[in-house]
Amino acid sequence: MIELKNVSKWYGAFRVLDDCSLRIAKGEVVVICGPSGSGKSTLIKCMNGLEPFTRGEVTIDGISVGARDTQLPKLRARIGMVFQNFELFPHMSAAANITLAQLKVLGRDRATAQAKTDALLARMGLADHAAKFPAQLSGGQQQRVAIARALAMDPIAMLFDEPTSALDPEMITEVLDVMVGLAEEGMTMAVVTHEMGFARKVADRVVFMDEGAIIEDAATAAFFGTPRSERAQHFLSKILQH
Amino acid sequence: MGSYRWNWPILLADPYYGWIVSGFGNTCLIAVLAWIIAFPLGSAIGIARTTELRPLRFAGTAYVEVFRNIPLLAQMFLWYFVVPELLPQDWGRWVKRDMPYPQFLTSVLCLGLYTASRVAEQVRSGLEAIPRGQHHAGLAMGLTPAQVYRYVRLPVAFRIIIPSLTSDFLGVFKNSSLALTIGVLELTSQARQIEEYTFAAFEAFATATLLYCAVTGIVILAMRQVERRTRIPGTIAIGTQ
Amino acid sequence: MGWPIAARLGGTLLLAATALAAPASHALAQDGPVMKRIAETKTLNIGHRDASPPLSFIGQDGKAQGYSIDICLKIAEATKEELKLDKLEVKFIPLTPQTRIPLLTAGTVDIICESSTHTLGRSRQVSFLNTTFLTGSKLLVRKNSGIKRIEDLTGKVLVGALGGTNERAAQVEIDKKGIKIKGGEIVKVKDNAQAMLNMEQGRADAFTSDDVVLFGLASLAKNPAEWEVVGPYFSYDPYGMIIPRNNDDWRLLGNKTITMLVRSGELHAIYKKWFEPGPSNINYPMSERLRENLELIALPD
Amino acid sequence: MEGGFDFAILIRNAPFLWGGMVLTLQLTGLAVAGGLALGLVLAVLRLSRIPFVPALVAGYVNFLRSMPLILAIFWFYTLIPKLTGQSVSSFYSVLIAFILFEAAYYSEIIRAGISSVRRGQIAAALALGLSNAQAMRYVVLPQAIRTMIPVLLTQSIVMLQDTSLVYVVGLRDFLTTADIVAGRDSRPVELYMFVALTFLVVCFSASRLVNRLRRRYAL
Repeated sequence: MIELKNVSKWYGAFRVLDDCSLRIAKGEVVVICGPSGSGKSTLIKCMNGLEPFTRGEVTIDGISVGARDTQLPKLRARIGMVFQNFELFPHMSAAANITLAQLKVLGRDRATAQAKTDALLARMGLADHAAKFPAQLSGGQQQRVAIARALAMDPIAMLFDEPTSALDPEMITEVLDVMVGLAEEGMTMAVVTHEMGFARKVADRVVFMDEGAIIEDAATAAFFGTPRSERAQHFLSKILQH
Repeated sequence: MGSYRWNWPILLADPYYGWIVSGFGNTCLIAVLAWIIAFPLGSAIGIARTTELRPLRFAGTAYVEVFRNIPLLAQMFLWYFVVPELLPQDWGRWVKRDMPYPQFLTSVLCLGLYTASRVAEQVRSGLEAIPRGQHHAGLAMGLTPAQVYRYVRLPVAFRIIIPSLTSDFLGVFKNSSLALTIGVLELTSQARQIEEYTFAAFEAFATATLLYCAVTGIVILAMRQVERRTRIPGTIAIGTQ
Repeated sequence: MGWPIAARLGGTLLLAATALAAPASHALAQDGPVMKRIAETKTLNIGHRDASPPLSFIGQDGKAQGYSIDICLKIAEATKEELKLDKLEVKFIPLTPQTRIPLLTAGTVDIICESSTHTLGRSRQVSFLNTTFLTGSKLLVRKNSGIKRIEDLTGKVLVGALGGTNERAAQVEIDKKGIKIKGGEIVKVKDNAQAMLNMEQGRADAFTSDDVVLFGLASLAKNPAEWEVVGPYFSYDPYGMIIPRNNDDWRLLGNKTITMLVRSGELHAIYKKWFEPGPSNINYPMSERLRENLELIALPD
Repeated sequence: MEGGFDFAILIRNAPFLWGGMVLTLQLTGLAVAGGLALGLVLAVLRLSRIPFVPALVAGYVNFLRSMPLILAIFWFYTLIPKLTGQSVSSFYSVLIAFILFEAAYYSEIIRAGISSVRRGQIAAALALGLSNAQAMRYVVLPQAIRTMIPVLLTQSIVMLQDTSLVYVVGLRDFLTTADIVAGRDSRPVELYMFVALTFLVVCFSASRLVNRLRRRYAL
């Protein structure tokens, strides 16, 4: 479904991504981890064309992301994305955040969009917060609205870019629970995260990156059992210490 | 005040009262018309400077640099005395001879184009103050770049810059006093004219000053209301003191 | 036809001015602070204009000079004598139409020597010395424009310097005669130079100002032969030096000096120096009217 | 245009125009220095807790900011002799007007700069045992200056352009000298374009410099 072939990216002389190749099949959950600055976020943003890349190819459902004639907005509408800082639109209520793209991108009528929004908010346990503005919600609530906003587009896959790293500890679970639910429903997911518990529980594969390169790409059990690279071992020992 | 003889009633006498009223009217009219040019044009240029398209960005930057680095007074003279001379002869003649209200329209155009460069800078800084992630979030949902501007970035940017836009509007209002240099009878020049006729300098200029201050006060109060009404729930006010 | 009207008008105004002035100088004689200040500081501050040739302007040497300045220097001499000062320093302070009255009332200048018309309205704020120059509004036009008088301005653009008495007189005249000028209003620009630019660029067809000013500007134009000053006078503009009100001793001294200059013929010599043809080539011989007016103020001892 | 361009006129009048430029630069330099000094005082007073003083300063600042500069120049030109009873040359009266006027703008910039330093920074400095004054001197001001300098410079460039308004009191700045030549020789196209280009070059270079500073000191 999502396929990266030999993707490289430079900022001037600085190499951000180094010949990355990765396949995510339909229904697969892939966790991407690695030390900060390793290129994880850039990699995941290449998947829906938010970050242009210098070389290589990214395809979604066979459609090339980098090709000139690709209608990126159309393609992106089919891939949901959730950001580290939620990125809800501050001037719109929770409901309006979820409804916006349904109206403007999918062209749904207002009633249909509203019904979809209500259903998603209910599913996130946020039915009472529909009229609130992002600044009036807690971090965990905001991130759940953001997930609902992505799901409202009926995406074929979801990209998560460190969805819990800006959250207070007590709110991490409420977001992770939603993500676990999604994974269990069979959603195709690429997740950049340090939550190794989550990875263990739902990921099919774990990808480890360092210095812009994919160092390991292994089934979850194998990764946690015997990561082959020294760097991955070092990384795991650091974040699993506590 | 030495031998100065105060003569406030003179300002209510005919024709001076009428001069102040018409001068004040002209000042307001110039300011509003110039703003009608400056706001949309400045917004467009400000947006152009934040796009990914190089030629657009360059054009926007060039516009801003040219218009804000030449004194407004010099621009006034350029539009009035120089531009008609550089036009093809027939057009030049039309501008100089047949265009209605030549001084008034020239000053509106000049002020509008100058103020647009200031508005452009405000809009650009407003747009740049919005985290890049907002832009990404909009794109990730499938919105086109234009839609991201329309629904996400601009509504927030304009809210952020209400205070600075207010001061730019007040700027155009104050700067309209320069229209007197090419012969528009706005508030300052009417005050000057009254002074010239009656030698009641302090009365005339105090009245003009009070009118400027009054408008400034009213505009600031009105814009505070706008700011309050458009404030995003849950956020703290930006820029209000 | 303009001459008799102007002369009559002038006579009336002169009478009025004398009538106003006479009781003040006798019944309410007041010695103001100016003379005392001059005596104490041994300084006379003369206000002048930068560019009002040949009456009051800055010459090539960067110094204030002109017809009005020469008269004021004579007043300075008389002041030194009157106050029995060993020396009197004369300071020149440049003024603009916007600043002259405030600076006069503030005591920054003691006398304004330039080209101001004596009007009743202005007399509320300041005092004028006796009239030393007479002029009136006329029109400057291109020789080939066909404009010979103000009636020919129908559908034409008329320009004037903001705040001058000329522009107001022109307005009264076109209102009275029902002349429909282009745009419905006189174009008022910031100064004479700008008005001249409007003429040179063909934005305006006629420029109203005091004829002496128009002659001066035309003589300085790129091509002086292109221009002519036309029309009967449609305003009467007597020029006088301005001093602060309620300084009767100072005014008396000023007027006495002028009277003496007229009686001795010195004033006519000063006039000749600046106007016939004068440094700016204006060539504006003394009019009969001014000659008569000067005789009127040459009071006997 | 009739007769074509005559740019030699600029060379013929170079000394006269240069005199105007000198006045413009002198006025700008002195007004910036004086305005900054007074502006700093005003900003500190505005942020102080002395009773009534912040309100008074705010009143002063807002009053001047709501008036066109052209009116302010006129006012100071007439008021200073009234208040002091001294005759003051046009140059000094305009200089005082600019200093008082610009100080109102500078003080707002300085105040905003000081306020932009996060409260936590002061708390941290005090927690280290620094006195209030030391906290201001070593922690707040160095950070505030970084944010302030580009804005102050931008305002000074605006002020350089605003000097063109001194013609109302008969002073001959750069634009006014050009205006005089333009009127006298009827060459507005050459003269006004020359003025515009000169200001464009000077102010554009200055604003480039500001941008470089902004990048260098960006926090």
